[in-house]
Amino acid sequence: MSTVPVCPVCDAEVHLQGTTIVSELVVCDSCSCMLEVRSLDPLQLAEAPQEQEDWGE
Amino acid sequence: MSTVPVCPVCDAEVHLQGTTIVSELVVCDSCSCMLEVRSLDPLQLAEAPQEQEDWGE
Amino acid sequence: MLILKIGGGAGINIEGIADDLAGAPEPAVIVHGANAWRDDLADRLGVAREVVTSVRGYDSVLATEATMDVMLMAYAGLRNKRIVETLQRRNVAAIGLTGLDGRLIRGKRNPGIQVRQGEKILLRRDLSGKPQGINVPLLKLLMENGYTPVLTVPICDEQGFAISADNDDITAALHRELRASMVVSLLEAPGFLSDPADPGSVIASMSRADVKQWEERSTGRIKRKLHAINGIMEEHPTRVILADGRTAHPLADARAGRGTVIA
Amino acid sequence: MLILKIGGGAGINIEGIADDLAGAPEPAVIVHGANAWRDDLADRLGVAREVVTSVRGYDSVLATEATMDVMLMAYAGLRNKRIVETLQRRNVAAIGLTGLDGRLIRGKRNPGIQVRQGEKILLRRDLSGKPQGINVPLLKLLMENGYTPVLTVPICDEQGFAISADNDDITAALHRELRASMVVSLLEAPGFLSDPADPGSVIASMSRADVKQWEERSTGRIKRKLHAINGIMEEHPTRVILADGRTAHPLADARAGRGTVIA
Repeated sequence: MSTVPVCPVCDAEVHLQGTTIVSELVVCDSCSCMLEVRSLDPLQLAEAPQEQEDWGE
Repeated sequence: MSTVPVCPVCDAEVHLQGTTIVSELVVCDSCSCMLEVRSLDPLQLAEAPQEQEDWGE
Repeated sequence: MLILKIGGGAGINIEGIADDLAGAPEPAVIVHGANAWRDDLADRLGVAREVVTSVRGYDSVLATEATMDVMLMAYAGLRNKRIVETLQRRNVAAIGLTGLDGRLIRGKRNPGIQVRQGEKILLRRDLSGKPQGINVPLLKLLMENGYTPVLTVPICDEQGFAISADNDDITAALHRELRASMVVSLLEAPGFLSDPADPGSVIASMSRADVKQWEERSTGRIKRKLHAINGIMEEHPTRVILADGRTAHPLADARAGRGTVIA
Repeated sequence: MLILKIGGGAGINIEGIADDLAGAPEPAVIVHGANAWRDDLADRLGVAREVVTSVRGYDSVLATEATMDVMLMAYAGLRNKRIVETLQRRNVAAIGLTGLDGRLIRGKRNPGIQVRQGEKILLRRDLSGKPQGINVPLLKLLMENGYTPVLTVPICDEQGFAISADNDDITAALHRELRASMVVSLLEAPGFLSDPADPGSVIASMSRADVKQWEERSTGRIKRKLHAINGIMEEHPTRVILADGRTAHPLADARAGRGTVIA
């Protein structure tokens, strides 16, 4: 990963392990927002949606 | 077959062979109408619908 | 106006329901399920159901493209049109529609389920959502012209995609905007059972407070059903009847209060 | 007003057609087939097709309860709703309906096919018929309120039963009562081919007399299609275009006269 990924919420650098996969949820160390790995190539991070009451289906 | 079947069009007696089956088309000997064997027990005869142009499907 | 929810089990007596509607016609919107037909079709086609367990321990069947195709065939195709046929055979002017048609039922896509995989947590998105709004003008247009809408999933998400939704949530969303004088839900049970294993444990009537208590004590599907009923009762209280959809005259029985009456 | 018939082959470019409709909206009624989806589903479910040969030598696939269920799932469920979804994704207010819904397309049950069995002749009845009338008020109600009806089989027989019918006959019946300014039929071919085996043999334009001659010279499905077009041209002449449904912009091409123009 050439460029260092930044948090879409607070712009701080986000340190991802080499084993990161798409759909993975990671926490931004600086603002502790939950981030979703939308794609790896190109690397795209997005704030994870707020979880709502989860009923199971 | 206890009662002798009659033609629904001209009321003449209709002579069916023992091998008659449901859906079979038979011709009334007296009025030569095409009759459909709707059921065997009870025996029901009906005038067969007029065939319309037949396209195959 | 009546909202009639018909369960998706194979034991439901649709002919009896149609006889009752034809016998005592009233403006009505029908919502129906088809889970029995879906499961049979998925088995016959070999379409696997992927169940995921959320980090909070709830199991969900993921709505994928493949399961959506099965849903379209079983709900919108087979069951919807056979119900319309059964009604048309009795001269009830039924018109079968999904929530996608004319954006009748607009919904919001679920945000995804957080699932543990090894020490990672993944967000599993799928094609399911919650109903948010009803195209009331279209429903009224049809009903004012004598038609009985027969509705089923899928519903329509913000971008016009077909998504699945829960029929109890759909029923509540319909009531919220149509303000039905009565909501009847026909099940494969004699009504609400205090002990789900004992068909004799039907609760004949429940107040709004009772429903709240039962929701807290229940789990899974029943909890969800009671949650939707609570939503109905909180916003626009009406007469809600849970009755047996397998009897000779399910709707007549429900109209006569045989089952669980919530008012 | 446009009547747009979309063929049931898998090669049809439904996204391109939807782009064209969204790009240049006009009041339209869509009729679509789904034979490719039906055949695939019948194979996967192991539903056999019973072909009978009439005493006059024509082959027909019998429409049985089992094949009707497959038709409901493939046409009214899967294909109809995926076409509605594709249109809704482009903000075309599509509403998917069969001829059964609201008795949109009323038909008469075929009298049955006379079939030789040994030295007997049997009358084989099935669930097929000919369209006889359209519920024009319902179609107009929807179109005047901005909706685009997306229609498919089954149609509705005299007693309210679901029966199958030929889409070319349905298109002709729709035109008879709606008097479309243009009828476009999108096929898996560049237009009408003088030699079915040669895609280069597209006839660019045909007069009404040409169509009659070609009907007499053709056999099977093509003869049937031309027979329906002749019916259209005899009763309410209009502009009929047979065009390729597989190109990038099938409807735009047809509107521009690329294909076979019959006028």
